Amino acid sequence: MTKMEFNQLKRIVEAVLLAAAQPLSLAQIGALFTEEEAVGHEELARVLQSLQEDCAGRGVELAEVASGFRYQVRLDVHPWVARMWTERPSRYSRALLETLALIAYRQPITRAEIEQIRGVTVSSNIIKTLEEREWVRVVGYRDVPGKPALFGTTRAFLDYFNLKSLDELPTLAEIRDIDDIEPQLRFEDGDAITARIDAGPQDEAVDEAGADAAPDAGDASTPTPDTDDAIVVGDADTEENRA
Amino acid sequence: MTKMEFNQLKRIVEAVLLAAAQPLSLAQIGALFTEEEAVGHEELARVLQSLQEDCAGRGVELAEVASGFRYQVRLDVHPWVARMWTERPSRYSRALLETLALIAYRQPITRAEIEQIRGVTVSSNIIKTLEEREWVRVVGYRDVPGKPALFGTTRAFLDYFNLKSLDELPTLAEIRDIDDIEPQLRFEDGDAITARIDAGPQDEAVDEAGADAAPDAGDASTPTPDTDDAIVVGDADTEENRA
Amino acid sequence: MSTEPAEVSAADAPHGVFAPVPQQQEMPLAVVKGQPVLEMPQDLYIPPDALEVILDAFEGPLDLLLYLIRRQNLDILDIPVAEITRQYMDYIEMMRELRLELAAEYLVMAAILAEIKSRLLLPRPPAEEGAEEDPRAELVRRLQEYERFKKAAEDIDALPRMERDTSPAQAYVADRNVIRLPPPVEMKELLLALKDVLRRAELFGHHAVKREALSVRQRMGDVLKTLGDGVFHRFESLFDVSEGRLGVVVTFLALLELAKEQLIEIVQEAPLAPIYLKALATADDQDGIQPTEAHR
Repeated sequence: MTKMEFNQLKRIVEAVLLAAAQPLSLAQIGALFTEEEAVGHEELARVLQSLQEDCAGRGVELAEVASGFRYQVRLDVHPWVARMWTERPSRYSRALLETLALIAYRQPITRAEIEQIRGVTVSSNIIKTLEEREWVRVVGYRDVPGKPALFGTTRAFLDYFNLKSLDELPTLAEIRDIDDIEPQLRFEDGDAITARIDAGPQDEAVDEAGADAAPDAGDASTPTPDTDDAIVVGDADTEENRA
Repeated sequence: MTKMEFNQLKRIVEAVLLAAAQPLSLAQIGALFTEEEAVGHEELARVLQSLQEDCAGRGVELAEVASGFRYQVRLDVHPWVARMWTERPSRYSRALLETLALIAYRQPITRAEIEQIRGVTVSSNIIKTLEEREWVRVVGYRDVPGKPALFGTTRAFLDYFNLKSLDELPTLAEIRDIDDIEPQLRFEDGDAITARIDAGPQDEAVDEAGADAAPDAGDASTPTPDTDDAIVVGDADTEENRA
Repeated sequence: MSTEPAEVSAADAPHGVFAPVPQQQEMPLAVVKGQPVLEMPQDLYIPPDALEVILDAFEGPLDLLLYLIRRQNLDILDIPVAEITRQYMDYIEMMRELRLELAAEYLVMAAILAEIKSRLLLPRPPAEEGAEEDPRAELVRRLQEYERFKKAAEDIDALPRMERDTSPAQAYVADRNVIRLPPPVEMKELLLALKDVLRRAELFGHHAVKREALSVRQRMGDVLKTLGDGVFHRFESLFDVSEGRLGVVVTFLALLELAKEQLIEIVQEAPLAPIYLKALATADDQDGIQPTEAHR
């Protein structure tokens, strides 16, 4: 190989920097070329400068940090990039939902009163979670020994559920008539809920792939004509397990 | 945030793709935007196309594989990138590649069916390696005694080999019917054959016969897949062990 | 770009003790003691270690057969069975003599070849000429089937692949911390939870049938919050006349309810004197010291 052209050098250096897991120094980049390729440090510096200029207006930049050069995501687009690592929310426990419901309908109410109605202890974590979410707050204290806190719901609670006031909460009579047959809302049926939650955007993609994986189109000599009957486990199941 | 400008969208998508550890589907990229940002899939597709065009002449390209889009080093500059790593990429034994090919083209397929076509036992190591690489997985079980597992390829397999779908696999050679040729049922005189064989491939008569043969007859006489690599003593063994 | 390692090509490979290089460009079959083996030796003498390598190089009897056929540029559809069988048997015999571990499949193939050969040798009645299937047909089919996947394996191996031919391009991201979103809750879930707990508490049957004045409860909370500072507030200050008559009534009911629940204290020192209210308990009330206020 003879002396390398500037543009070819640029292509290589860009690829090398984007494939490297960490920043590369001028010396490290230079070491990738043979003697015949004759790549000097001044030339490399010019290449790097040119690559930096190419990043103008783009979502990434070629930055020089202590240990060398690296491509990095520009700060102003980071918020979108960060959304990639948003964890899918889990599910609140039934105990939490019951506690929240009792606070909403029986406020102001103490923890002991909630426990009395529910018949079980209310964990501090539940109250803490509800307070952190700013759905409930302490509205006062009951004048009994220990001065227990009285909990009530907040404006944020009303806002989240699109209510103008607590008036708009369904009456208890209406609640009694709520149809709780819908499986995905039945709290007993934890699996159904999980399945619904899991059906995020990534699963769409998985389904697409399943369609792509059509076996052997156009090949007439498949030895397994009855595959449809023979396959016991469906595609979706395995995808699910892998996820 | 209101409707997003095309250029801003491009900056974000480029950054997102370069930040992601794996290919991203259109749906996955789309899910990063809020409703108010109003980023439609058609617009995203245009953005991706524009980003692809921007890669012209550069050292990286925006490739579309089975599970989505990813930036990757262009093949022609990869040799320099590879110099960064001391470890050589793994080579795969013929046994492994043949097994993989059978699963890819004939999926869903059982191990026994693979063995029938290859004429030899498929070692458990090969299946294990293929599964560990997440190139193949059990997609079901055939409803015959023993309920043998049916294997299929995964999206990771397509991604690894730069394929969008199984359709893009190289086409399989045709099977020719034996009836297509002049029936030569009479068993030739043994001596005559010997004479012909002894003449070797340089013999003109044989060359003519060679013209009838499959187009790849010329290089088919090497039993190794990597025709450009000699088999070093013990190489097959190590490949096998590694598999 | 001569970046690839130098390849040993058939042309410049030394060939001494082994058979002459065939015309077609054949890559070394094996390297034994540094010497490339370019062709399967034609005579019966094969160095033992070479044979081992050769045997390793074959992916089974079909592969060996294909090799024997392709080496001679023969059409797979028209195999000279007698000759191929003889060559095949030679290999098998050599392997046995060398006590190489021979996969059973090789012997099965030997039997198949012998059977085909014998069927071809048998004279067939002229009447059935053409009607009977060529005894080689099944073997030819298997050979072809194997060969197409052997080729497919080579094709797959030739596809540009990660690690060997390309690498993913990635940029550095300053902050890869995972964002955790709080779980979503639907109103219906909340109501079902309530329904459930009320059913358990058997509250439906007793006194929960009437429509609850929920706004009174909300106002109770609001009043308590106002009184949360622990000081006395004038009765009138708790009303907002802009809310109209209904608002006043709701506040009044809330005050009565709070008094009934002993959450507030209502004080009037003399008839028609100002009424003051204060919460009976507050957060900074734990030591029992009531804050004193001037306007009392």
